[in-house]
Amino acid sequence: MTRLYGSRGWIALAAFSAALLIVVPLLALAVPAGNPFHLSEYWVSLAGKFLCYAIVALAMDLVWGYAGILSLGHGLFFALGGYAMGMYLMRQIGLDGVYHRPLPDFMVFLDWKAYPWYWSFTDHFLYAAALVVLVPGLLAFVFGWFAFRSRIKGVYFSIITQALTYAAMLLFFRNETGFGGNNGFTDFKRILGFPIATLDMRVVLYALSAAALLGTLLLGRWLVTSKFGRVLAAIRDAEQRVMFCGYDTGHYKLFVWTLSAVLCGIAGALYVPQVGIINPSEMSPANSIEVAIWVAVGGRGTLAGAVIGAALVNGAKSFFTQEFPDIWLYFLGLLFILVTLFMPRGVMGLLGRRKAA
Amino acid sequence: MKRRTFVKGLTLGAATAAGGLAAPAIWAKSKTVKVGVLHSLSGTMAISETVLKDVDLMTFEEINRKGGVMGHKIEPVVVDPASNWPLFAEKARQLLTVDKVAAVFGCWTSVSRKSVLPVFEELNGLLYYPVQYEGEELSYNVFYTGAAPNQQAIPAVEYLMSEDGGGAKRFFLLGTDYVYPRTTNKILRYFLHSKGVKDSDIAEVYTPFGHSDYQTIVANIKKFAAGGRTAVVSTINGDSNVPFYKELGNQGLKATDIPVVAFSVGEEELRGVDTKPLVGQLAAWNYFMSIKNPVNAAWKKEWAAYTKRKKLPYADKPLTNDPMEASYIGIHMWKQAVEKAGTFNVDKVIAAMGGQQFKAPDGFTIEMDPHNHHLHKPVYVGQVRADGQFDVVWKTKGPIKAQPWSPYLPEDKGKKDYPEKMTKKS
Amino acid sequence: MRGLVLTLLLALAAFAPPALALDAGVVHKLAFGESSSEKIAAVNALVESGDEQAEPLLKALLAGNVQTSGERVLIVRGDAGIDAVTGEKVSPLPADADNVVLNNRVRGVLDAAVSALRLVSRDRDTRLEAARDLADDPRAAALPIVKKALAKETDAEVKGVLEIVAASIELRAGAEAERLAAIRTLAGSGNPKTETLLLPLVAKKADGSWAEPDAAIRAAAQASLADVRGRLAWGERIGLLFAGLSLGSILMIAALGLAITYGLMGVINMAHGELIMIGAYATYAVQNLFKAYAPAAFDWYLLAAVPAAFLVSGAVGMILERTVIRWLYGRPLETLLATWGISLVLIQAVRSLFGAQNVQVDNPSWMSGGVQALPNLVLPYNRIAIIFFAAAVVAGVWLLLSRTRLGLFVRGVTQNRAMASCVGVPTARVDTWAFGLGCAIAGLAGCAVSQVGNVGPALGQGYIVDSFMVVVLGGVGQLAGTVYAGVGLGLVNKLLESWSGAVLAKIAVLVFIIVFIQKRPQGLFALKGRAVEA
Amino acid sequence: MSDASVGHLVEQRLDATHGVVLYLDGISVSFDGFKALNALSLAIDAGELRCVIGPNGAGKTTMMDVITGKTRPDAGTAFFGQAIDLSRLTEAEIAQAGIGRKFQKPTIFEQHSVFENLELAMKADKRVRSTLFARLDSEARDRIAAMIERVGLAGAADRVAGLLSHGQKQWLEIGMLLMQEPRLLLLDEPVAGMSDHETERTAELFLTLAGRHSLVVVEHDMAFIASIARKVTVLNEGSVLAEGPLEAVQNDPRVIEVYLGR
Repeated sequence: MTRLYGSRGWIALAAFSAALLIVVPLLALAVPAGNPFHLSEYWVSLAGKFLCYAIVALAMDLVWGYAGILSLGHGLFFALGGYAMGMYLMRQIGLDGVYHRPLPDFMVFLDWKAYPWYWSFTDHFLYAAALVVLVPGLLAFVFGWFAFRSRIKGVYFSIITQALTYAAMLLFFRNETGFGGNNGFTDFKRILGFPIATLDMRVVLYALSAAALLGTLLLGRWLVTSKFGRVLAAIRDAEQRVMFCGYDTGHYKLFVWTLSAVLCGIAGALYVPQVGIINPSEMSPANSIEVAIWVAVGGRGTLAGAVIGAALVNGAKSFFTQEFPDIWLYFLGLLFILVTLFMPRGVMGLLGRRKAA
Repeated sequence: MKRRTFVKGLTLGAATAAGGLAAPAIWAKSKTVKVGVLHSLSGTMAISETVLKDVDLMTFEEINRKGGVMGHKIEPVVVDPASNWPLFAEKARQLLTVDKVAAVFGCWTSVSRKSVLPVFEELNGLLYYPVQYEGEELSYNVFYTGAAPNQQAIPAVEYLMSEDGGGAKRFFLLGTDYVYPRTTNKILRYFLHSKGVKDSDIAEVYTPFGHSDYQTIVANIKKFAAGGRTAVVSTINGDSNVPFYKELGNQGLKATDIPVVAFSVGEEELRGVDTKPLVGQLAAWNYFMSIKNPVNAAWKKEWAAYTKRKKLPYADKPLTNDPMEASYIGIHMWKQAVEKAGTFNVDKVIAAMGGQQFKAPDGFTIEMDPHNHHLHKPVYVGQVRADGQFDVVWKTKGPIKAQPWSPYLPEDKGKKDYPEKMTKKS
Repeated sequence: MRGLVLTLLLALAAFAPPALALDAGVVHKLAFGESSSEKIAAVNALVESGDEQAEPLLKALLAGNVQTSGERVLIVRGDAGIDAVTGEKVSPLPADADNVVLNNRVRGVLDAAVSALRLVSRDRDTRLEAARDLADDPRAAALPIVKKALAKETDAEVKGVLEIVAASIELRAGAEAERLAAIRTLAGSGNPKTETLLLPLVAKKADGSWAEPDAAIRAAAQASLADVRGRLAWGERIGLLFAGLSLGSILMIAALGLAITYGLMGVINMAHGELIMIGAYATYAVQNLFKAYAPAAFDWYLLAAVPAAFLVSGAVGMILERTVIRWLYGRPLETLLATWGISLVLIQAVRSLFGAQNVQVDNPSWMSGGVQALPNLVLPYNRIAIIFFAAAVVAGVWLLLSRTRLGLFVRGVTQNRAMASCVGVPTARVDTWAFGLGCAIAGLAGCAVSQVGNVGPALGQGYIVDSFMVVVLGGVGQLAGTVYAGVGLGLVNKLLESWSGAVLAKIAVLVFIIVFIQKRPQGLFALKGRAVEA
Repeated sequence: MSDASVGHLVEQRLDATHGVVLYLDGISVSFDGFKALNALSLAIDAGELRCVIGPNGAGKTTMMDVITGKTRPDAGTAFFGQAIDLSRLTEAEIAQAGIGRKFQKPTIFEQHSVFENLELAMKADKRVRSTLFARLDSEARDRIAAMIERVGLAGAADRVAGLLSHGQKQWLEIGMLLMQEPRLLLLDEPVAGMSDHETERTAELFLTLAGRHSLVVVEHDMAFIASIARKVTVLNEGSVLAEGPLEAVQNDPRVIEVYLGR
């Protein structure tokens, strides 16, 4: 039971990794444009975007599927990671902004003369990278510390996470907050000195996202197959009993909650350079609810399901918004309704692969 | 197991591609050209943008009826970026790389434009942006057919200060908290300073998106107005206007005491408002539906007919407004430019755009500036009528040149009046 | 400008002039004049002429009922017109008839002219209104006519206002005694404008010397200013309270339905906002029916709209319960996902049916405008109406749940489903009805918000988060809690907004909710004890 | 995550020298006015097997809630041994200190296998970090296997616990308690829903446990009580009504009044 996967699992995973890390880059770089097998930048960046979403879905599955904590605020941690990376990318624009000033354009237009304190050092990549992990992590830790200590459970917890992300969204909408207000950050020029808008850079970012996804998948798998994972599942099913067994359930929840937030932050950081914009609408409650829906569609408590769900829902979205721009919401809405009604265990349930936790 | 995940993702991708390519088989008919329409049909911005999508389609139809562009039939590719800014970027990239459209007509909010801008510059695409905006931007790949601040805000405030406008001495700048109101109000503040208005006589207030409770703010306006002849300059974003105006009316603020001039309120925005209490309130645009001239009459007729034919939801009350006119102009100027350049090649078309002229519904033959990618437009100040239309109470002599870089802003000093062509990657 | 008008009025009030036909030239200038000044001159000329024909023409102008056809100037009534010069009837209106457009300046002058005329009107309310208009903008020239009116005035309130007007005029010109008297009178005023009248008297010049040399007057002004400010402050405080109450009642009524579907039945109904929206659209539909078939009764369309909204949303709710929700009982988080899907579908459905634009919902005339509670405080009728409506709905729901059989069943089923079904309660049907009820109440909320906000497909999205906050804060399953939480949040929000601005206020409120839930994880009105953990 | 460790420190300090393992003094608890416990005082000796009976609502379960930290008393003190003030510890710490509890309704981890249920309950360092890297050594496996035997679930080790019969669930839960190696076991209606045979075996088990552990058994099944009882405490309206040997209690008029008078 301590093995991560059975042999078939390993084979599948290997094939999956190969597809992600070798086939796609090859199709994109080696195969000449015009060739039907060539993957254009559009597809690469689209796939990259999906991978980031998949990471968020995994993070969500850890807290919801295993620990039974439904967060309606994961979009916040995702966005925070994105903003941390965005700050670095803004710094990288240097003097190439519209106003050719050392400050980002939005600060120039707010008549700010210098960077506010919380922007300091963000021009160092490593510091920014640290922020990507620390900011969502710390926020989640503090929030979770109080929430779990006062035994907030179930829907109450969900609702206050929603309140949290909603409040953060309003805060970031304010221009005075110093994160570009409604527009957020955009028009990035380069990362680590390399121009950002090139096919090569896209493939690199894509590959990083793929690696991150695989890493998250293995980490998650390791967690849920460990005793820790079994305790989590036990908390989900009978928290009282776990307490009377001598486990401080609060600490377990706090740990997985914080970890999940950090994963979201990393996903956000990979997401921003690929889509080229980060702004407060990422924090809107609706986005966070969608994350939950990805997981539900794929199948809760099965890490693979989260990945499937994210790919499926977002794939459907991209497809419908172009094929049926006027009525695509019907399809999406019905998808959610039907899945919850007829596939309570999501796609994985259909595939009959759901192990008991 | 996981393999399937990805296969799923990719098959969907493939499907999308197929969809893109297959869509009314372009390769079969040779004499067609694809153009993109990039307006939100769902989400918060659908309220404003859906109608632009329809007016675009109508214009394409009209052009096709008259033989298309250089004999090419226009084939619109409509996508829904769903008021989701990253999705705007994704869709723009798709239109340019997958559908290979010759030009894109779209965007409303500044943030959506900012989000697609890098894509258009990277792939050297061509975007026509039909909405009045804050300026402070001038991209080689974009043509701005809406008003720059000096084509809307400044003339309107000058009017308010004039004797006819009520000789306002104090100004309450009220807006939704995003870049357009912020920049506009900033420019206005400098402008008012230049007219000798003191900061103590200027109030600047912002509300969040979708703000719907204006009780406190209207009360504050009253208080502020006690200090002397006051005018309110509203840059409130579309959806919040109804509650604001209802509150104004109900708290008994009359246009004769405290005139409100709005830059984002047109015929469409008033569609949802009971306008009786608003009679006399002001709006500044480059076009009003009520303008009387043959071109406008014909255009309005065409639109009404189109909405009927397509059974559009608003067919019973077909309205035209400024951004619709701007879209209409943009499409026609693109057609003319293509025909002048004799090709759909973006660089050649851009070169040919400068100096294009078009007899517009606003009653003037307006011209695309030879350099700065903006139109020369007339400015009208309209007064709300009980039926939700506007009476023009003031207008400029003729079209005025756009100043994307405001002469009033210190940071714009020394800005060139033509796009600094970005370093295109080979 | 107005000054001139008024002096002329004074003249005409002094000696009744013989009636003569309107001067065609003047009327022509009034209608076709190039500049505003020209038109204003014409207005004055008309007043000067003292012709009783002047008043109807001026009033028609203000109301925008004057049109021109060729050289003729017509006062329009319905589809007929009267030639302003000859007075002959023209019917039907000529095709080329075109409105006479006035800008705000000319309208202002017209206002003053007409209100001055109204100052000597027979109707008391007209006089009061006219007096108030003058109080907003007192001109020296008006003094004589005001004095005249004062002499004749019998009504106390009108008299009071006129005295203020007179005082504020005498304040500027006049001997010390008069000015002191004036200042004292002004102390009684609650008009925001008086503050600005008095301020200059206590202001210092740039060189630090007093603008007002006379110390006595300065002192008096100080005192009066204090009084006036005190009175204004009250207006503001009350206004703030009212605003909070109004917002609170809206939050409360929006959340009430959710308190049933979610609070009692445990369905995390993400489509709640859309049911509010449906209620609003139902109101819109009813309104249009009235416009089309019973324009006379338009003012009372809400009487029909309320039940309509109630039934439509309720029906939709029951259908949803039958088709979707009932399969998800006991799985609250699943209901969240399904209802989210439902909300997407509903939004798109409305968009396809009514279009993406907002639709226009008019307030009935008795609901537009407001009551002048204090000189600087107007309470809008529609908000007052909503407060009462909300209260009524709460009372109704309470009665329904506590007094009726359905209510009994609902409480029974929600407390112990198994037991309830054992004692023969038709749980399935009760669920349907209860859910329908919750949705129907959402419909009522929609009907209410259609009177203050805009009605569009996205309407619901604006309320869903707030509604959940209210229900959770109030304590799930506690209708009373929902009421207190709703009103409480409204008040807190408004109080904060008055000094921190809208955005920060909202943020503060959300943070407050988060912190509060830490202290009282079960909300305001929690059931303590063994039941909770079970 | 420090305070999770308190449990362990506490455990070394557990000092039952005076022979008293649990000491409740003047405990009062009330829910919205209703007094669930009213100045309840009770002492359990080391190794004692105490039966607690009483009509519904007498406060039996609330008493257990207080002892296990689920409910905080409004007044009174609860001591585990001489040194450990239960009112200052969390549920987890109390469990760590050596008090195990079995619920009225059997609560086990339905989604987990029998083996996993026992594994999770087994005495170990239960802090997050150590759980993350926890590995089962053979010795531990043997102990689990032995326990599976002992609670009569041989062969069901990999069965999903949710599929067990009611009686089996009761046994599994008892097994989980024993894996915690507690000093004091609180058992709320342990034989409810058990067959007579199972009940007998439970009685035997309890008798063997008594001595090494202290047991507090709450039951309605008088036959079962009779089969195990040495000392019986009768609760009524939140306080001790009578205490002593079964027959003495049974003949106590007040007890009879409480039971028969209603």
